[in-house]
Amino acid sequence: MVLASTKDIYLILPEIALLVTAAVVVIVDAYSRKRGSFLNILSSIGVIVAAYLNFKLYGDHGYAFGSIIYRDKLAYFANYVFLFCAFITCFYARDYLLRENRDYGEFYALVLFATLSMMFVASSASLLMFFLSLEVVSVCLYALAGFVRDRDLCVESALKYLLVGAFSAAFSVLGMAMVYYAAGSLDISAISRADITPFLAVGLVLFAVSIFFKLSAAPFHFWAPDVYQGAPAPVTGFMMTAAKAAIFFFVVRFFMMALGVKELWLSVLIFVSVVSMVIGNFSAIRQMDVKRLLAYSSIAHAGYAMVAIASGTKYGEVATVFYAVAYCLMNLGAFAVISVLAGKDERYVNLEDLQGVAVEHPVLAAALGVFLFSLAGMPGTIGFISKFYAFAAAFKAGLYGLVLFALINSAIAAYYYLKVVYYMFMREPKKSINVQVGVATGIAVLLLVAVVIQSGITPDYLFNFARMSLP
Amino acid sequence: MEMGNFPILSVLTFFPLVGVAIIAFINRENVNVIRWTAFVISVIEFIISIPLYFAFKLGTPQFQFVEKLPWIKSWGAYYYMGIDGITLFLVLLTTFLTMLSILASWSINKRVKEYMISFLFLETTMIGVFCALDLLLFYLFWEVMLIPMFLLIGVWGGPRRVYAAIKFFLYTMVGSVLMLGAIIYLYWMHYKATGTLSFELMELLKLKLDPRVVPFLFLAFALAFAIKVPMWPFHTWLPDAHVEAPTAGSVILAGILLKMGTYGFMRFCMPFFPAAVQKFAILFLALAVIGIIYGALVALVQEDIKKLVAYSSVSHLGTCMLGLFALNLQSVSGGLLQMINHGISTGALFLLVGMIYDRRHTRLIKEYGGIAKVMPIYATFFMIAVFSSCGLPGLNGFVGEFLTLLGAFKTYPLFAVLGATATVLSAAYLLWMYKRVFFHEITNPENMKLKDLNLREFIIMVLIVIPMFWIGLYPKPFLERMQPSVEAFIKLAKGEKSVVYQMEGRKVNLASLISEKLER
Amino acid sequence: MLKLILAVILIPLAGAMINGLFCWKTKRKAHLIAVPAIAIPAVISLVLFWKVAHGQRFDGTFYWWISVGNFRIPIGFLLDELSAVMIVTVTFVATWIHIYSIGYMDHETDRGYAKYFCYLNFFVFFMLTLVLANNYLLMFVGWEGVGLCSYLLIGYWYEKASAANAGMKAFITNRVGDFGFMIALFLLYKHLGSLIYHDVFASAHELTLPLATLITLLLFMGATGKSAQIPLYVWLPDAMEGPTPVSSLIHAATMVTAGVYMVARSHVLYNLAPFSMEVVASIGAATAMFAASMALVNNDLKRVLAYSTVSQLGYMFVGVGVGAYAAGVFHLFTHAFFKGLMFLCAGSVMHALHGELDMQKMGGLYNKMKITAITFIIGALAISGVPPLAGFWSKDSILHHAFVSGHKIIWFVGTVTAAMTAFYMFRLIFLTFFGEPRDKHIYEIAHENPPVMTIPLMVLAFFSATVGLLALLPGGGFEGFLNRLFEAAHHGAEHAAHGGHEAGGAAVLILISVLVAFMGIGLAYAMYMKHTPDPKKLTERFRPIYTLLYNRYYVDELYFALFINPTVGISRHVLWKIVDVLIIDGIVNGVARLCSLVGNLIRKIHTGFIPDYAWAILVGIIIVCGLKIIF
Amino acid sequence: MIPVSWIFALSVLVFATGALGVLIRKNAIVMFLCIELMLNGANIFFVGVSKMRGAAEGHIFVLFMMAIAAAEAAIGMAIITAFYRRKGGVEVDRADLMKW
Repeated sequence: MVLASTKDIYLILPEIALLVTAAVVVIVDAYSRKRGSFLNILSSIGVIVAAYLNFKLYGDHGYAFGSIIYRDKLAYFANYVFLFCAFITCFYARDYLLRENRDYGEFYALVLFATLSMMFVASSASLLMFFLSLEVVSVCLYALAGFVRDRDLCVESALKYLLVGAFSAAFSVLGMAMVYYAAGSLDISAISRADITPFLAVGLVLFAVSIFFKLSAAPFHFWAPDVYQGAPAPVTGFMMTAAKAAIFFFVVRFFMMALGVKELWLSVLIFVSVVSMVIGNFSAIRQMDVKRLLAYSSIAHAGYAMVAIASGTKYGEVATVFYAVAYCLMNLGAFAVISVLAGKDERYVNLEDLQGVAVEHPVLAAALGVFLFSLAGMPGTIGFISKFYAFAAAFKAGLYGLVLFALINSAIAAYYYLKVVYYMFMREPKKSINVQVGVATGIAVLLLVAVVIQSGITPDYLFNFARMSLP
Repeated sequence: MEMGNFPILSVLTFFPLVGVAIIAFINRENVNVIRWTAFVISVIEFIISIPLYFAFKLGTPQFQFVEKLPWIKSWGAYYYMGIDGITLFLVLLTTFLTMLSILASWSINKRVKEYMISFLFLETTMIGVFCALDLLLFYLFWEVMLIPMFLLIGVWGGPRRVYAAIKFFLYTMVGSVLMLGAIIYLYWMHYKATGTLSFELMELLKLKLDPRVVPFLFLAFALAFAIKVPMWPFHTWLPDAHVEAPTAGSVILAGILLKMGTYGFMRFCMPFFPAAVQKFAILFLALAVIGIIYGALVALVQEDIKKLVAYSSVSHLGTCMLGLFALNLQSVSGGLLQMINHGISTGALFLLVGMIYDRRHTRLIKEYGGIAKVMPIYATFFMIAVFSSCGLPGLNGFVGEFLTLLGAFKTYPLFAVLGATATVLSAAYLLWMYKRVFFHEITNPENMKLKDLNLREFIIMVLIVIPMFWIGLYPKPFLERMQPSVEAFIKLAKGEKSVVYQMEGRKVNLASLISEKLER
Repeated sequence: MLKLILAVILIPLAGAMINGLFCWKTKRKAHLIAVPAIAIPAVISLVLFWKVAHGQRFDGTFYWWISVGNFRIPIGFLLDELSAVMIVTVTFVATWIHIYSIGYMDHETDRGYAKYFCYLNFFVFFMLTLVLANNYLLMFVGWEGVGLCSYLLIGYWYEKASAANAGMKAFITNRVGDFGFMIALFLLYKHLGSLIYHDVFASAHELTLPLATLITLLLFMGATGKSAQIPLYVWLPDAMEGPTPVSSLIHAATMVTAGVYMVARSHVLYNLAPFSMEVVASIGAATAMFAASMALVNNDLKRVLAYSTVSQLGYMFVGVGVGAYAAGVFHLFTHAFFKGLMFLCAGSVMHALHGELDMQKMGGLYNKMKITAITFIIGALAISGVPPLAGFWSKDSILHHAFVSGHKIIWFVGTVTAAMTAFYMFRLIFLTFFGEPRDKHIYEIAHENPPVMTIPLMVLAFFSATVGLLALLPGGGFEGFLNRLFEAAHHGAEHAAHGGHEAGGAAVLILISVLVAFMGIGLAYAMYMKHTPDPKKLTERFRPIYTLLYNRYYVDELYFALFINPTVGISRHVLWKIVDVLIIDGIVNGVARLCSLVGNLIRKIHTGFIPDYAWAILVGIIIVCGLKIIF
Repeated sequence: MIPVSWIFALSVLVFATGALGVLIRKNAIVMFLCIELMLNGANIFFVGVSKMRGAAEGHIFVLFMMAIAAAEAAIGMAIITAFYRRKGGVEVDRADLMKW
């Protein structure tokens, strides 16, 4: 028996590319601090190489390393999404890090490590693989959350993330053990074949805790506002998007495709979805910290996505995947803008501080406006397309009540997005905010704006891509 | 006039965006350049829209100038544009009022660039709403329209602008999300029935729906549109939005946006669910009549001129709704004409109020009195607008109002009689206001030195007064263009689905056109 | 013929447009446009009248105005005996009043002068549209149009609060009547499918009795507004705030008679509805007496004339109400001359006294203003029904018809009113022109007016004296001419009515009405020239009645208390402040506030304390497991 | 041989002890240790099931788990140290900047 065949290695080439890049980044960083400022280019190139490899592999199906990794179109599609998030993050984070005097290579390395783990999350065919890669992602994110280690908020958010995250992970492990006992294996295919005994069901629920946790779905969301608020803006952007997307892909693979949602999960999903929407939206209404506001909004978005998941149909799978993509694009953009607007040490994250930004920085404000309207689900942006399809899928599955609830919720949600727009556009500037927009950030933001709007008006390409990625 | 293959509706819809692009590259300090650019763009837009009137084929209820392109293929959504007798004048009204509004926005000095960008963007969305024949496309324009209007009210509005803007936005949004739900339902029902995905109006009209669900769907649509109209008791966003919006914003809000509600009833809500129309006719007629009387009574006691005009809109739109739900040729034609009339006359009133506000920065009636002496031309135009609004024969308001009530009387005499009280009440609140503002001696010294209209304002008013007389004296061109579509609407709303629209023979396809041009 | 009719209608419009659009150019010369713009149509009207007299009629369409399905309304004109009489009256009286205005309005500013003539021409345009229309809707256009001009002209001196109020009151009161008019039109359309006279009258017999009654009553409601009958007469006295020539033209000679015209025009419908006829006649009689009683004690020169107008309009409605349409229109015709004349005389007095209207301050003006006084006396004699002046013929004809058609009470009321009319008119004359000057200063400044004002007086006086004689023309005279129209549809409903001056009973009636006229004059002479009985003592004696009359029965106050104040009060305090702001908007904002409140509560669960978060996860797990196990 | 249910009971007991520690203690280090306890509780069951089935999977899994736990501990200690530096203590109620 060979430890790993060529085929195995071949199938994980993108990950290997990232791994190598990360290693190079660390080494370069270690030996030459001065060249640190070009690390973003280096890591971006690594991401592009990985994407290229992913492109080359696209269509090659099959298991790798026994039965723990399964590569299919969904996995490759997911890889694109993570790579895109990583690319944007690495690309613009440099401006942020330079401003904060934290231009350390670890940042890029951690992002790359996290990304490659996410890629494994999305293609894991075994709960073991899923859990391991998820933990690696988590560890990277713990570190990233506390990256600016002399900022109180950062440290606090890292601690909260660490403790609550590990706590919920422990439940997952227990759940996995129970599943292992009941199903005799941790392979997804084996579990899907097993009889559903109450023991297995409870095991699966316990296992799902870390999924709900990572999705920041209520009532497992409590860490999210604090962590998202405290972590450095680019990190928040990254962990809010890529990490969640990874979970979404796994959910599609495991809960929707393998297990089937209907009998097993419907009640849980509806409960979680409703509670997430309510808690997320209502908590955001009075929120004044823009990062925390978006954190609550992300909780609500988890609820909306859960609506699509609850439908459990083929449409639902497409909707979930597409929702994940849309969600990534919008939030990455929003946090990219915030990372600029927040200023040195992220002091200006309160809405009061942001008031009247539009007067001096109309383009920046307009870009944030686009992302916010997209989050609110205004037509013409990708946010609408994704939300529409998610609700349509659930509607088709007959979840009328849930959809109605979600629709009303999204109307309520519009309020707090408007509130941000109101502060930016409709108030007179209190003081001049000294904001320097780096070239990289500018490019990243404009790119994201373009994608958000383009995909909102002609979503066909992206949508078909997502749909094709599902069997 | 032969239009050839010219995709006039697309050009109309997206031409303002060209203006947006141009203005985006003008330095924000060049305020006058920006203003003139915006104005010229809107004038060109208006000129482009004029051929619609002449090339419009009479005697057919079919959609004209149709353009159909695949849009979101995987959803079966089309970029499907076309107008009929119902929308022809709404589109013309849009281009016309936008032009005047931009001309009336010279007094905006704050962030002119953004203002003009918002305004032109708004025009795109408004025309889109009226032209879209695909429900998803319609919904797209319908919702996106909120954004520029939200900004117009919220950034350039009065002291309580933010409250008004957010109220406007959320209120509309609440209505439209339910409509979205209903659209999704129709979409799936159509899929279930035919196996194809489609948002096309004509396709969805063919659906046979479960009679148990129809009332809910109807109400979901109706709520969205009723809020927009606004029907009593969903009207309270209107006074706030109107009062706080800048002049041009109020004009567009009253002139165009409210029409989208009534238009929605005509195009979607009622044709889709004839069974529910029958069921709820009395309810909606009652609400319409309550709106008429209530709006008028509340208008009577307003202290702010703009608020008065805003409540008068509630009353006038009630008349439109009365006409629509009475469902006969006269009432619906009247209601439709009344929509145009209201756009013109209330638009004119808002423009006028804006002009005096620019001078005195107050709209409270008690601040004025005796203005007629110092501003005779202004007073004259104001009087014409007032009488147009209260339906004096010979001016536009009368034709619409009379037809509406006449038709309504045929089917629902009681409601028509109650609705006709508006003629008394509208005269009361408008003339009382006019008296307090323009008559009496000038008591407030600040009013002594008011200047009469300048050339720009004079031109605006002359332009807007022309259609008042035109419709009042010779409404035939309007009515004859509306009639086939109105007839088709009535048949649809009465459930005679045999008269579903057919596609026009010739499709204008933008892509093929471009490729054709390239080949030459 | 269409061209001539169009010329009659459009020339005044053109005049109005020129003066309206170029008022800063025409200025003082506005009358050079305005007067010909009326005089030429007047001449054309005579031509048209001539043609009609020779049996020609016209009913044709200029263009189709509104056309939706089977609802088709033309801008079309009907010229027959009735409209021919009307246009001659309107243009003729209007011409002289225009001329008179040149002198009367000479104190106005340049722009005001042009504006005045613009409005005046505009009014004539609408009035002619009203009478020449061949369908109800176009009549309604004219109907509302004259209302508009009335509004504008009453409020001509808009800086005076009373004038501004009066204009508004006139328009809104009229709108109340028009409401009824409109409903009547709806009914007509609904049941007959047309609003064109020709079609309506041709198919009118299809109407059931209740329907015909309802329609005619609603039409009459319109008439009560326009023609100032009970209960909507209240605007007319206030309308005297306008320039006096306007009162003369609009609020005496022409516009206010539009209601009578309309009822006469709709005689086919009224003939179908006897009950409505009774109502019209009764309201007419009641108004006649009611208004006359208020005129008895009023001291305002113009208001007395205004009440007199209301009263005389009542007579006209009595006429048309008892089926004597021709008599009613005849009275309309003669009234136009003598009441127009008297208003112009009053204007002449006012002009001479710089706007003074209180009769108590006048007296003895005869010496200063002979022409005015004499012409006024002619007018007063005419209205009092002294033969052979105009009023005698027409009023007597109405009373006669009332009597012979069996409306004895109405006849009695009419006769008493005739006495009252004679009394208050001569009270006015004696107080104004005779006796001792009561205010020296006013007497001092009084002077006769220039010929541009006195010539119209004399012309109108001449006609006031003589037009009644038209009744003696062969072929039934004036009424016979009109009855060519009314008879055709009459079917003998009122067979004995016309030309009834020959019967013996008729002679008695005439004698009675002449007698009461002289009684009224005599009483006025006794009271105000000889002071026996002394009016002051009488006033003391009948203080409550006097107060009631003097305060116009408190009707205005009553209307305010019953309708206007409650409407405004309820609208402001209930509908706006409570229903709108508090309840509806309160709910809207309440929902928003509730969301905000709930939001604030919910967000408080994120305590920031890590063990709490762990607890939450534990609770979540329990709930989720529970759900899993239960469902 | 000890029945699986006993092993499960033991594992849950250990797990619950750990969870209780997290829920009631305020010291970050103690909490972290309690989480390790929870993980190990779960690991016991893994090993037990693996033993029962005679398969190696469970054992391997536990090894991975321990590796992960070690990594987590490393990063965890780093964070707690940083926290200590900024706040002067490791009690979690010192983390009170962010709430609501």
